Amino acid sequence: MSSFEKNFRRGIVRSNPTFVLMLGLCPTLAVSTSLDNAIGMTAAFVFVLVASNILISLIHGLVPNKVRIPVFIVIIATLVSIVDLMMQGFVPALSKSLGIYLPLITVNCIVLGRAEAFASKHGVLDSMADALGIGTGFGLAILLLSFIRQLLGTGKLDLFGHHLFTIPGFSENPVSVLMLPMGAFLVVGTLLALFRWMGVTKNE
Amino acid sequence: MDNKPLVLSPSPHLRGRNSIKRDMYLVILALLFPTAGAVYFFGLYVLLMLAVSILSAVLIEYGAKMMRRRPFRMDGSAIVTAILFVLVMPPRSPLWIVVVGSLISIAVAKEMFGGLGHNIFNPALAARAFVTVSFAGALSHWIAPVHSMLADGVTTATPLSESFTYTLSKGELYKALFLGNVSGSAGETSALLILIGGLILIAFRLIKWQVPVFYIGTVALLSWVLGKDPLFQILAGGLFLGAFFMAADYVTTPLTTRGKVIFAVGAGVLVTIIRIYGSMPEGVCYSILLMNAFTPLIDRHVHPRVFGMVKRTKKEVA
Amino acid sequence: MNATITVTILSSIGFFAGLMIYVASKVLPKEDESLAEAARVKEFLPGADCGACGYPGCFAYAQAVAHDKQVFAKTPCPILAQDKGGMKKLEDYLGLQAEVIVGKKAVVHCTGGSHSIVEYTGLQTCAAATQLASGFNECPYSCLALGDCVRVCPTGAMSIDQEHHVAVVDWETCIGCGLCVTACPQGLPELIPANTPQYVACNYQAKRDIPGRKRCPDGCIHCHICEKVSEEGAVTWDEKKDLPIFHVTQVDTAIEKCPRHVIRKTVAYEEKELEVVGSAQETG
Amino acid sequence: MNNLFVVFFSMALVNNMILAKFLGLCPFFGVSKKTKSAVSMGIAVLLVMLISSAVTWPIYYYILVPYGVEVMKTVIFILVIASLVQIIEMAIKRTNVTLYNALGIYLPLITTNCAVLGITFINVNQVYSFWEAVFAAGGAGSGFLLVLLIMSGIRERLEFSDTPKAFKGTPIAFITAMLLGLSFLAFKGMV
Amino acid sequence: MNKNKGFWPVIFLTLVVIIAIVALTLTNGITKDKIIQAKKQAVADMLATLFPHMQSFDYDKDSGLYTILAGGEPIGHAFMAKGRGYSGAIDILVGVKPDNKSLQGIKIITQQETPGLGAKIINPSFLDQFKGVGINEVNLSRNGGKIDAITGATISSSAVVEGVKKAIIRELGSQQKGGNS
Amino acid sequence: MNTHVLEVLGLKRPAGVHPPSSKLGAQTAIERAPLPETVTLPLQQHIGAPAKVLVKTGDEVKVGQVIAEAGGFVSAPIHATISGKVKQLPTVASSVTGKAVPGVVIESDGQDEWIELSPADPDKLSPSEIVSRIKGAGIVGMGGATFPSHVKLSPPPEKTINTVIVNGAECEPYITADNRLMIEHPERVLSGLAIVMKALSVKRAFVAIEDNKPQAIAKMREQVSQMKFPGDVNVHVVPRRYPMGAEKTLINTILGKQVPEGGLPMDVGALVHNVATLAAIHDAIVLGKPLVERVISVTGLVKTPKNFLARFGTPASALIDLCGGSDSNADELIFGGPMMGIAQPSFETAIIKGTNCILVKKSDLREEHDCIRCGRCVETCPMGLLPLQFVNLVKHEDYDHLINYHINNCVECGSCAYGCPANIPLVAYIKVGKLELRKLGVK
Ligand SMILES: Cc1cc2nc3c(=O)[nH]c(=O)nc-3n(C[C@H](O)[C@H](O)[C@H](O)COP(=O)(O)O)c2cc1C
Ligand SMILES: Cc1cc2nc3c(=O)[nH]c(=O)nc-3n(C[C@H](O)[C@H](O)[C@H](O)COP(=O)(O)O)c2cc1C
Ligand SMILES: Cc1cc2nc3c(=O)[nH]c(=O)nc-3n(C[C@H](O)[C@H](O)[C@H](O)COP(=O)(O)O)c2cc1C
Ligand SMILES: Cc1cc2nc3c(=O)[nH]c(=O)nc-3n(C[C@H](O)[C@H](O)[C@H](O)CO)c2cc1C
Ligand code: SF4
Ligand code: SF4
Ligand code: SF4
Ligand code: SF4
Ligand code: FES
Repeated sequence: MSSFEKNFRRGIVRSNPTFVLMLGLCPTLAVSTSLDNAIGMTAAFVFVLVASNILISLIHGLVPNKVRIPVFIVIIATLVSIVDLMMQGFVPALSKSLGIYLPLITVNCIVLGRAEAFASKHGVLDSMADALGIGTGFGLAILLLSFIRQLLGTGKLDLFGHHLFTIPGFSENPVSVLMLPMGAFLVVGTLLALFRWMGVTKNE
Repeated sequence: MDNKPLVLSPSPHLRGRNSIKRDMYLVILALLFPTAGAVYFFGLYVLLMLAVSILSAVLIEYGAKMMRRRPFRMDGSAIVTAILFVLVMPPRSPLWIVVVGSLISIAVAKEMFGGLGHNIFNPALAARAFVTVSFAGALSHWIAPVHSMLADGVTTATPLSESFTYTLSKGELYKALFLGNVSGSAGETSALLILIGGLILIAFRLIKWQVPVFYIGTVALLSWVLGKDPLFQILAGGLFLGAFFMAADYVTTPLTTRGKVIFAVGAGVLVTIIRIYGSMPEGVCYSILLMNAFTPLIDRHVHPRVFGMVKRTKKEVA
Repeated sequence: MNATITVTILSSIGFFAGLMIYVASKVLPKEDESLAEAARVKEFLPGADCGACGYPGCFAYAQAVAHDKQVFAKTPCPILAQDKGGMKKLEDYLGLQAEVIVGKKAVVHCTGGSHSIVEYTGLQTCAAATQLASGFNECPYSCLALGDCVRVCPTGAMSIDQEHHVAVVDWETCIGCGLCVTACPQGLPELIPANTPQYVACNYQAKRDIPGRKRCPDGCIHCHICEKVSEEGAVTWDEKKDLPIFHVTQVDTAIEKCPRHVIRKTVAYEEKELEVVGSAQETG
Repeated sequence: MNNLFVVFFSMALVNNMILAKFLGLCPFFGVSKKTKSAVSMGIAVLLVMLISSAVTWPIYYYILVPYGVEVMKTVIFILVIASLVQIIEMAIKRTNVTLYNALGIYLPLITTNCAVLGITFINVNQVYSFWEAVFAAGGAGSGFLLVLLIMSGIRERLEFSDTPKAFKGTPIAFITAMLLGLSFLAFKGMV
Repeated sequence: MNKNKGFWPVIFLTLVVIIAIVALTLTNGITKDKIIQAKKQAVADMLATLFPHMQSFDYDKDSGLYTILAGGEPIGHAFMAKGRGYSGAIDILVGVKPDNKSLQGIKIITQQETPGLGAKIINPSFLDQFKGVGINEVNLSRNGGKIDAITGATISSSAVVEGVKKAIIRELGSQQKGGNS
Repeated sequence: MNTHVLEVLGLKRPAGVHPPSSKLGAQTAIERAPLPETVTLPLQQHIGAPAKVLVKTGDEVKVGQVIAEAGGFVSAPIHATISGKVKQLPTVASSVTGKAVPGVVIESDGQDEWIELSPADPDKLSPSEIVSRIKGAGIVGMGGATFPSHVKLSPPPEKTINTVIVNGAECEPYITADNRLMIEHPERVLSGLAIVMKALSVKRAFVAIEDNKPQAIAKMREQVSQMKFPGDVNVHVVPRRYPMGAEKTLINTILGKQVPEGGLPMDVGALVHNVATLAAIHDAIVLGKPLVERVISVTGLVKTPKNFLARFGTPASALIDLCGGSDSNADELIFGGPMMGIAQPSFETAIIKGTNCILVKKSDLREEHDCIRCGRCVETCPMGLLPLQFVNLVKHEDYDHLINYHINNCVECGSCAYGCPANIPLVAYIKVGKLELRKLGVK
């Protein structure tokens, strides 16, 4: 396996940011109420992660230790702001429903964590692979969550305004608590246990 | 007599007659009173709810134990939870919601935490909170007591709801509230029957009298201070049921009597605040759940007075 | 024009932030170096926190080493000592050579021959059983096989032989940490030098209590034959326990002549000398 | 004065950072295993929130708004917070090692704690005055501390529980968070 | 030069910030108009749900009053209202007929009420009741008005009604006070 | 009565439990057991250093002859309890700790030949002479703890003892030995008390008896009024509640003072002695007899429960046979009462100085469940502890924290385990916890 592939794969299951590393939970849980949000968030997140990983792996040799964190975080914040502005301009509805969680990607532990732990120690290609892998892991997790929450929480499935699916009989009395924060905790907790039970991830 | 190997067991070699089963079946006995009241006031449908609740709770517990490869014991705790869950639900709750409630109470709030004795939150109340938030629409139908001699005096709204109005005199209203002739959750309306059940629990030393007294007392006092009718506040809603049966659950409340008093006072304050300032009409369920969350912290800091420690600490301070 | 002003003002915020960090790093006193060094040393350690080194945990050991490198030279971490590469790395880092000492391994001084005479129904741990009449076997010194030692063993070297009801040590995995020695309420495991070819699998401590010896069909009967048939000094007698002590010399005749066949061979018997590096620390 | 109290109360309980706003979840699940570290983390967050709010408010209203560059707020706020945290960490580390061990090791985590940047955004979005912003930060920080404390108490008790293997540790913490969130619904509508 | 020595870190950080700001300024330049337009479009879409024949609108910043135009003629006014619901603020758009005497209709912009209960305020069955109601008749039926509350969600229903009433007084009863939401 | 009201109101902690008292042999007079054919005497029958053996196999010994001398200050000599020949010096398991200890087996010659006794008039002895005679007689606490009595009677100079409490509570179910002793020999008990009061020049004493022993109370009252004590001696009736007889509880009940944690009764100016110990002190001084026998109840599932005066070293089986044998259901042999007594592995185990009761019973084994946090153990613990926390900590091998919960304050009374609905053997966990804590070197 090439190092690119290895670095890419790691983020999907073995170091899945949500289910294994338990990082970057806030946006994952907060916006996973609909598939639209999940997709929008993933796109923004992957862009920021990949771009910042590339930039940081390029310049890490130059960065003085003392201001390492501020420099990294300014770079990330700039990228986030760019995405934010773009979204506000071109997909305003999505931008509105992501709310403050979009600019908060800045402090998403995964982004800075990868910058610190990986990009600042590896070359450009490996960093990109790592970012893509982690991004995919993040995307899969948030999509899974939003799928479950939307389906059980509303009894139906919509995607960008198109109605996809309704569970007959269920949509009158869906488990609407799943759309609230507590619902996200319940789903994530149960999924975590389920993954461990199935042996996908390890017990503590 | 020498051939048989002797049993070597640790002391004490004498055990009392307490057992988990005995405790739980005594609680069930005490619960028979409010349960009978629920059936009398709200009809046989409540009996159906009870049957579904108990059956599903026991089956779910059995399933959970099998999945966890732990022995299943009919210790009665699931039955207590199931009965209490029905008693705090609207008397015409759909049966499927009752099943979901059992799932949440037994599977989530109890077994996921490790089963009897390990849960942090009161299973019955956790389930109630879950289903009322989730299926608020389906659970907002309250009915008037079917046997009410005073039914035309009160509306079908629950006493604490904003839309509750009555045409009775104050005294008659108190009487209706005390006997249970008002609408409300299945088992919460009759203060009298709950009191009888509660006294049974106290008589068998299953619960401490301090818990209901401080809980109800705090609500009365604080309501009075805040300008509400204290008698109405304690008789309306689920305060009695909560005080005698739920704030006194062993597993989810502090261990020591002093801790229990702190719990009761805290819950009393919370109920009053929620009722007066919050958007919920009733706060008993949430107040107990919140205090459940505080229980580990209370237990950490409130210990019994260790024999022989009184003087020591004083010396150490000096 | 306007853009220039904003850029200037905003970058001055950046400048100011940097300046503050700079000033802070200059004004504040220097941080303690030894902590950082200890953290670096710890990176080399296995991180098992087993305490075999005699310190409460790996970090405590690292602190001691950071303070005085000789600590490592004299008492190298016994777990690290099993790993040549890791050992080398830390030696290089510290720039010294650790002493090569014969390590220790645990043996259990019991054959499991004594039978249970009662129905023990207490807590299923050895410690609890000894709180009631030295356990439940006829021999009050015997292994209770409830596995307190197994539970503490960090490497899984200790296990219970279910057939004989006795704890047994796998020398390949035993790291000589001595945790089992402290854990056993009967005092059966003992750390012996890893090149000892044999040991006595009995702990019956009565002096000349021959009738008492009927309690176990396997145990040492204190007959001193092993001592007599072996060369001078190969077997010494522990007067307190009234049991033989074997040393590095191989005593084949004794093993053969022992009427109870209670002298057991170790791995070192076959391999003559086990090449082990490890701690010379006495534990327990 | 009354309003300040309402802002504080609302931020602490009704709109609790963790249970209602979904901010600061990583440290919430990461640092709530032991009460001692939970309290330290909570206090550290409270302090940083207070200082950041007090510093970012004037920057926003006296620099960003007058020059019409509100879009820069993400970059500038996080720069300020990151630098502040680093300075505080350095100061504690070098002056008081005991305090550092108790509190300082959590400081680097705070830079990436969404709750801190989140509260500065909330201050801006809610158009809070300076003192309101400070009280909001105090409320948010206290609410964070409170929930962290409760959670750590529960998790310490769960250590002794026969929790199913698959649920041990973080999964059961999530389930607990759900039930805690349900309980905190009690404060709904109280502002 | 050692990258960690001396004043260089400060300079470096400043440089990074300058680059960041320049990059952002450029992006802002590209997206600025787009964003303004998107915002305007959003408002227009929102207003169009109440006034299907709308062609354009005017906005008076001081009073917060939208004037809806079709063919240059005002076909109604609209303004925002805010109610305190069961679980937080409810933002409502209120449309009034050109004569300012009766409602064109209302629309819920944001709400966080309980799904299945309070959230029913977004259902047409509740909202349609407001169509054509005189501005003085906005009241729950139990208080003598024309609006029937949703059963089990009195708080949410009255939050909407009270919010609308307050906004009507603010905007139409005495139009001198400006405010926005 | 008054306290009962307070307890019901919850204003006073009703620590302790009320197990059924089952005093089967309460009306059976003390009977002298026939001499056993052999006796097995462990050389450690007391708390403290083991005694050092003085005899060899084959030696001829007489009753009362010292066969092992005290191994230190906190230790006591052991005397031959029958006359005959030393047959073996085996290792025996202590019936208290279970640890293997050296022992002496004596084969009876049937003669019961005593050494020459040296009686004395206590009024003529100085306090130090009294203490050294008590030491020489090998007297240890016979209430169960077997602490050498002479140590208790030699308080360090900075402590003053002003009250002696005679422990006749006998709070454990089944045991009737102290009760019979008080009924049949009140004069020996009170004479012993007078000697102790003289040795310590104490002017105040209480005879504590639980209210379920009206006969003993009457006898002791009568005897107190007959004897002329120089000080103030009172029979104090205490309510029946286990563990009333534990010295800390007793002192608290009578004097209203709590012995500080880790402290001794003398820290509150008190000395507690069991009635049997006092009777033995009387015998040692007035008759000059060393400690070779005691009153012991044999009870439970035996045909006729009885009280014997039996020599130490007598195997339990011999005494049980004298009671007509045990029931075929019986599968548990306990030395001591059912609450604190220790299960023995064999019917051949010999009785020692601290054995006040042989209880034969059917085991009551129950499956252990998880704790349901009912708080009963907390409520009943006389020492104000959190017993369930010990279980949690021991189960999770978190021994360091045990000390924060004051585990060493536990007297292992078993009240907690008695009432536990989850059938948790709390005392077993506590014992393991204390053991592990000792290993960690925490005192
Ligand atoms: C979990 C829960 C959620 C609720 N959500 C709402 C809500 O969103 N809107 C509302 O008006 N009432 C809600 N209620 C009901 C109110 O608390 C209150 O009972 C009701 O508004 C009283 O009005 P009624 O007279 O129509 O019953 C909720 C109750 C519960 C228990
Ligand atoms: C280590 C130890 C030292 C003791 N020292 C004294 C002492 O100096 N004086 C004394 O009067 N009692 C002393 N005692 C005896 C106790 O006060 C107590 O009588 C004895 O432990 C038996 O009491 P119990 O059966 O309630 O446990 C000591 C006990 C122990 C265990
Ligand atoms: C739980 C418990 C119960 C006790 N019950 C009695 C009892 O009923 N009678 C008694 O004489 N001693 C009892 N003791 C022993 C006393 O605490 C104390 O050791 C004894 O009275 C001291 O007297 P001694 O040294 O003469 O034996 C008990 C001890 C404990 C820990
Ligand atoms: C006095 C008493 C009160 C109880 N109260 C409740 C209760 O309020 N809710 C509940 O689910 N179970 C209750 N139980 C049953 C049991 O303790 C409960 O299911 C445990 O919380 C499950 O671990 C009670 C039991 C007793 C003995
Ligand atoms: S515990 Fe004993 S058997 Fe296990 S590694 Fe340590 S010394 Fe060896
Ligand atoms: S060696 Fe010791 S600890 Fe291990 S099982 Fe045997 S008795 Fe128990
Ligand atoms: S903890 Fe100890 S003192 Fe307390 S009741 Fe249990 S055995 Fe008795
Ligand atoms: S008595 Fe038993 S069940 Fe009750 S709290 Fe104590 S240990 Fe737990
Ligand atoms: S993403 Fe919010 S704290 Fe980590």
